[in-house]
Amino acid sequence: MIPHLTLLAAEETTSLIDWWNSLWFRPQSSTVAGQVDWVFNFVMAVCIFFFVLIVGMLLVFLAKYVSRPGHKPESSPSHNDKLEITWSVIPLIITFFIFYYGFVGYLDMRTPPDDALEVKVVGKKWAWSFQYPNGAIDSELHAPLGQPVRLVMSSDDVIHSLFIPAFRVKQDVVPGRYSKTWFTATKTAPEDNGDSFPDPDEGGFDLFCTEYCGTSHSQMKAKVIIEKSDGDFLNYLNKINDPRNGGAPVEVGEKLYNRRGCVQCHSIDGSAKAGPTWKGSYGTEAELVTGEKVKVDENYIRESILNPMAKVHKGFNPVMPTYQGQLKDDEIFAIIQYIRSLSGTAVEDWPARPEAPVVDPNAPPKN
Amino acid sequence: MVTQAKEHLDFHSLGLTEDRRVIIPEGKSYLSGGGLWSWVFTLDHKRIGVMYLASILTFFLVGGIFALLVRAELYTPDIDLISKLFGLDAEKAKDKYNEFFTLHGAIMVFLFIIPSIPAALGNIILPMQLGAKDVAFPRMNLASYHLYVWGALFFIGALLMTGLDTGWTFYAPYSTTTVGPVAMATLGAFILGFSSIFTGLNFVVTVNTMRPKGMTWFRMPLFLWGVYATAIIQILATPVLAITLLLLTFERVFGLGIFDPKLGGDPVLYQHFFWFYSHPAVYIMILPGMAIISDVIPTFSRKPIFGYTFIAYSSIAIALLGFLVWGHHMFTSGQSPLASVVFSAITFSVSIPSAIKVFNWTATMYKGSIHLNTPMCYALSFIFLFTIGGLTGLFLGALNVDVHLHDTYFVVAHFHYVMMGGTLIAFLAGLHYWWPKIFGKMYNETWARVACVIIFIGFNWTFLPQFVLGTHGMPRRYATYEPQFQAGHRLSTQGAFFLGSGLFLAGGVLLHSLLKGKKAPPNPWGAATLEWKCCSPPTTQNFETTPWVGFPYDYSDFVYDPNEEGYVEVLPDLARSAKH
Amino acid sequence: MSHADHKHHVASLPLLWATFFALVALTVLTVVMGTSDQIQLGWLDVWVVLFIATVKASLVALIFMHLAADKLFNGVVLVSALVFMGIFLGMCLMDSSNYLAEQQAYVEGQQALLGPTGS
Amino acid sequence: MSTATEHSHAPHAHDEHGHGHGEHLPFQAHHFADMQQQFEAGKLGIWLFLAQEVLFFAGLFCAYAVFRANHPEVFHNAHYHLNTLLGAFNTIVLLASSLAVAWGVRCAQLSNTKGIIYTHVFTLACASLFLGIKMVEYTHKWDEGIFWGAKYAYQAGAAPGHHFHAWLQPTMLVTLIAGGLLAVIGLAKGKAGKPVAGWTLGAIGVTVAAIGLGIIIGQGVNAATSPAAHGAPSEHAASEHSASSDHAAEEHAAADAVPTPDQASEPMVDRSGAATDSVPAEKTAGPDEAPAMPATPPINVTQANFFSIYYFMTGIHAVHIIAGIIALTWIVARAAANHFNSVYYGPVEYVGLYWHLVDLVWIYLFPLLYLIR
Repeated sequence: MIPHLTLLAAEETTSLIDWWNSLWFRPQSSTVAGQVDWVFNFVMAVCIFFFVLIVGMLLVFLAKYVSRPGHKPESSPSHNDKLEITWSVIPLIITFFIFYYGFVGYLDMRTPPDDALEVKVVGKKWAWSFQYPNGAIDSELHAPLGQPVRLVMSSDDVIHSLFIPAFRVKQDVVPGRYSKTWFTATKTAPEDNGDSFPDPDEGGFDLFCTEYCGTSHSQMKAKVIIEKSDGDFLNYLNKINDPRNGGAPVEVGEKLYNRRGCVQCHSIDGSAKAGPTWKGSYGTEAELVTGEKVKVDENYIRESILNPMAKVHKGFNPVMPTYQGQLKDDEIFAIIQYIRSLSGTAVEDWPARPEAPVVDPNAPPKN
Repeated sequence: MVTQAKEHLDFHSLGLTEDRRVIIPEGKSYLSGGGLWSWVFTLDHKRIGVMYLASILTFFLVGGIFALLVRAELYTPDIDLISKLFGLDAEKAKDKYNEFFTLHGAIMVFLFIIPSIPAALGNIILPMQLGAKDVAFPRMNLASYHLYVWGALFFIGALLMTGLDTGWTFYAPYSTTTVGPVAMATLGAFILGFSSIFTGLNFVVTVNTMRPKGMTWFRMPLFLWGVYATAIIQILATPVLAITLLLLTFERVFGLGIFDPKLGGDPVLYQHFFWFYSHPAVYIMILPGMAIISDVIPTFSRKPIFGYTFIAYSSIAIALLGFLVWGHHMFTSGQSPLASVVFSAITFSVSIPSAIKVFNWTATMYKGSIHLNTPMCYALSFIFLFTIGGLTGLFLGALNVDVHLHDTYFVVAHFHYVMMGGTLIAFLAGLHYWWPKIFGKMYNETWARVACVIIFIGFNWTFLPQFVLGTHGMPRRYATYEPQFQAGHRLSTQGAFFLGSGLFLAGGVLLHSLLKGKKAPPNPWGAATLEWKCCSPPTTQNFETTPWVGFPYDYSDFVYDPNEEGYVEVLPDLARSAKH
Repeated sequence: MSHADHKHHVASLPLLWATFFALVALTVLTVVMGTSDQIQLGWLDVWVVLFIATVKASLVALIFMHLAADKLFNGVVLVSALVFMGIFLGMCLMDSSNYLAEQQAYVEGQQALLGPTGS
Repeated sequence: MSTATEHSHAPHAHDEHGHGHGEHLPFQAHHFADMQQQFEAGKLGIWLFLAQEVLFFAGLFCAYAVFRANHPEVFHNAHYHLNTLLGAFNTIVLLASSLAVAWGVRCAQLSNTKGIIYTHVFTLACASLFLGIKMVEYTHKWDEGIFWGAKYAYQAGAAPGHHFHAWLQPTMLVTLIAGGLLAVIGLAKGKAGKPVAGWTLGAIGVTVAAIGLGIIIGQGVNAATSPAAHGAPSEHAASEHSASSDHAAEEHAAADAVPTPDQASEPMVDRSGAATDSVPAEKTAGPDEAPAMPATPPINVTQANFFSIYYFMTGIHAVHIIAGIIALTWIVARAAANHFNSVYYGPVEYVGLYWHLVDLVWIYLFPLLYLIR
């Protein structure tokens, strides 16, 4: 296809094009970026031609025919259908080409390859979260170099838009539906070289929200880290998949409380929500709907997370979903430690680990 | 200053006596007499137009102040100016910033640009160009202005309540969930919509039924063609905005569930509804601007407009094609790829009529005698700026490039080049062109031209850097930004203040002329359209007798009379009879 | 200018009555179409019902509103409004039916996520 | 300047109505050359206004079309809540009013002032009849908890305890009595030689009274088509304004009467939290609180969406009818003042055209809302 060929030739032969591109763009870092820049430059050439033509004629006419003593307007035809049709048809043909190249590039942008790695993206005021096939969630987007990545995006509140300038990729994230986009990174982001002048994309490609979404719209951004090899990516996934990398159990528990929906029903300030408050609950006696009493301890909490219907607290409806298969043992442990901390009970550090989990990045998502 | 020649009146060389001059009798100015109520409830299209003019200029000032505040805040990457200015913490200051750009956009679009040329200049000039005494429905015309005032009051109310932070587009579901007086602002826009519809309706009926004998469709001045095309859009597109905003208001207040996904609604449908109006609205803004330029360029080139019929048809073509391209605002918004492709293809077809106009304007100057009066300076800068604005539209029409550029500063720069470099500059051209007719005073040419040059430089200074910011990925509506973008933002902010000073200067020159200006002759520029065939300022009835209708761009009968410091029409018997 | 220029089309009374009865008959027809268990046209039904409505609307426009005898331009105004309405409806329908699957997938996906309680 | 004088007018500065041709008509505006031009201008104006109305309604039809095309089963099930007979009756009422208005224009063209008045008063009666029947339809649904969007609270078999239709009976009595009284006063004024005041009051009286008549007919048809009347305990009609204990039974009967196969399967989600203006948006959420669980469960399109569209479409249509009533009354008053004749009858035609458009919209609304297969 013409754009690709020209692009290749340009890369080989001249640095003028590089200079020109650096004037306008961040370095092309995805497979579609070259196409976008090619169409941009093609349109730019058309624009410069017409702009110079129009403004040039304007200036020439101005110089030649500006009114001055002794100068008179000369007669000339006030219409010329052939000329008019010419300057209607030629731009029409040119715009057809622009449309065609834009259209072809767009089809590529909207059609992810079948073997793409799927990452779920959730936008919420005002942060992004990325969920990998193994269920791990991070606030940065990591992807392996040269591997197609498909983003399946949804929003919890208003419309957001995911934009990675270096990849020339953008898609609105509309609440109430999935939006999809994809990219294949061809470069890793430049390292932070420590100089005072901020380069774009240093230490990870910029990812912006480009659909206005309220107060901190301008801070709803993330970094895209491209891992050099599949191995690096695997290591990353393993790292974030292990809750222990999040810090002390209490901190991890607090994050989980906010991220995994506990906050919807359980308060941490003693107030009543759909479920019992966590504040000061640890170690107390709870009365169940059956009338029997049970001590709120590690075992009771664990059972309530995995099988909420077994022992329902009196005064509350049995509405809690089970988290069986959705929370790892370490995560449940972390939540328990967090609940303990809310009751002033001493918290424990991570227990000794039996074996490290191994995760295949291409494994199907668990949920 | 450019030395300029006027075609001096030399009756003897024409072999004529002075009796052949068309004398325009002086009459009682429409401006004089009557108290406040005679203005508020006037049925005179010119008084209504002048009231519109005063209102829109006031709102331009308000919107401009918000623009400068926004630009000043963006001088540095952090949200510091607004926090310091209003003593707010960072979160509150960002909210404030969001309110500022919302008010800038909403006020400029709904209260300034849309009514600027049609409702203010159009109201004054359109009946006079038709040789008519008034528009077809003077009472409806007055109602249109009163509705405008009511709509504006709602907007101002929303402004005083603070917290309107949706952007001028009111996208659901943000607008249905945010705090702040959204319902008040949308109702204001709803009312303004009907004001716009009434104006458009009046213009179509006036042009259709009240053309004088001799003025066939293709002997109409191009300003009328442009305003007519605009009026078609106003009638057919604005009601869709009205129903959209009504639905949005009900969605917000009663929870209808048409647009809000939490209730089963569809936010993309809102965008379809909104842009079905708001894209044609772009042409409501630019078409009358093009129309003014089509009248100004031939007058100051002393040449008939080149390709009259092409320009006339291109206005109608733009108006009709403009209805088919709204989806190009939604290439990345979750619209289906099929719809995007269709809309992209049609979008390019709209660029052709615009290109035709630009080529024709340029060709009109060929072999002319170009008088660089202020309106012509604005017209030339219009061609320059609108060409940039129009050409950058090609980038945004190309599907894959638009995906990269959508919602970045490239778009901001593009539409400011079209809206401000196009419509505002054309509005200023028209204002300077008709100012002597409307108020009967001449302004200071030198200072008006200086203001024009400052505006031209300031404009490019402000918005050229934004193209580069956009291609580098600077998203719009950002209160804070990455330090890498600061260089561009700095330039842009400096330019904005330079531009602002130019606009203040232009305003000052015009206001000064009202107090100290020389009395204007009936026809200071030698234009051949009918509005110049009554005295300056006109009488309430406009014309003592219905003027003779000739081709609106035939300047051969207009010669400069140094005594009048303006042009007079000379009617040689032979020439006149030969024309029939 | 004399009164001869002011000639207006005056609709004849039998024509008005005939139109009215035709409209009532069509209304009865459409109600029968829409409620009868004998007549089931499946997907065609909505189009038949809309066709009948359009016939009725045309009768009202042409005869009651005098479009048949009126200036062409007034008819052009009405028809162009309908054409733009058609474009508006057509594009919105085409687009929304294309992304319907993404909406349904989301609803199903989210319900599955909440699934365990069986809500 | 021979041609210039040919179409120049007499100097208007001296005489506002001074025109080249000797027609001095009381209703000719000064800026029009003649009555013909004025009539053409007005007519084009009203047609453009109607074009505007078409696109105003286009938004609603578009919302309708999108929701119906994508969720046909929801719309099909929802339409069982509507009473087809009442809709059809209203269609015919509007068609009759359209005939009357067209007839009225004919009368005006023939300078038949009495004809204008009679046809327009009949039209007013039809308009109010329509609104009265609509009131019965609305209140009946509200009593079942069928509201729009977020407020939708219908549950088959349940009696949510609304008593909106308790207001119908008093409204009927008040409108009938007040309307009758106004009509009698109007008659007296007319007899006393004040035709304008007389006919205006009379027209308003007829308009008000026809609302009551509409309520009677609406309730009658409702009772006739409701299964409560066929066999079930027949206190239905009698219990309209009785003690609230009757309501539970009646609403139960009414609810059962509606064949809604999907009721059980329709998810009943608490929508009250979604009513928006009262809920402040979250303005402070730390970037760390990245969500994995949706804050609230997603809601698919349900009958609530159908009724949002139903109420909005019929509501906007009703607003147009009310505007039409005002315009028609204005025509009656002006006709009574003997303003209209074969030379000047523009306003009659313009209001007539507007009224036909209101009818046109209903011609589409009726099958689209009431006859969904």
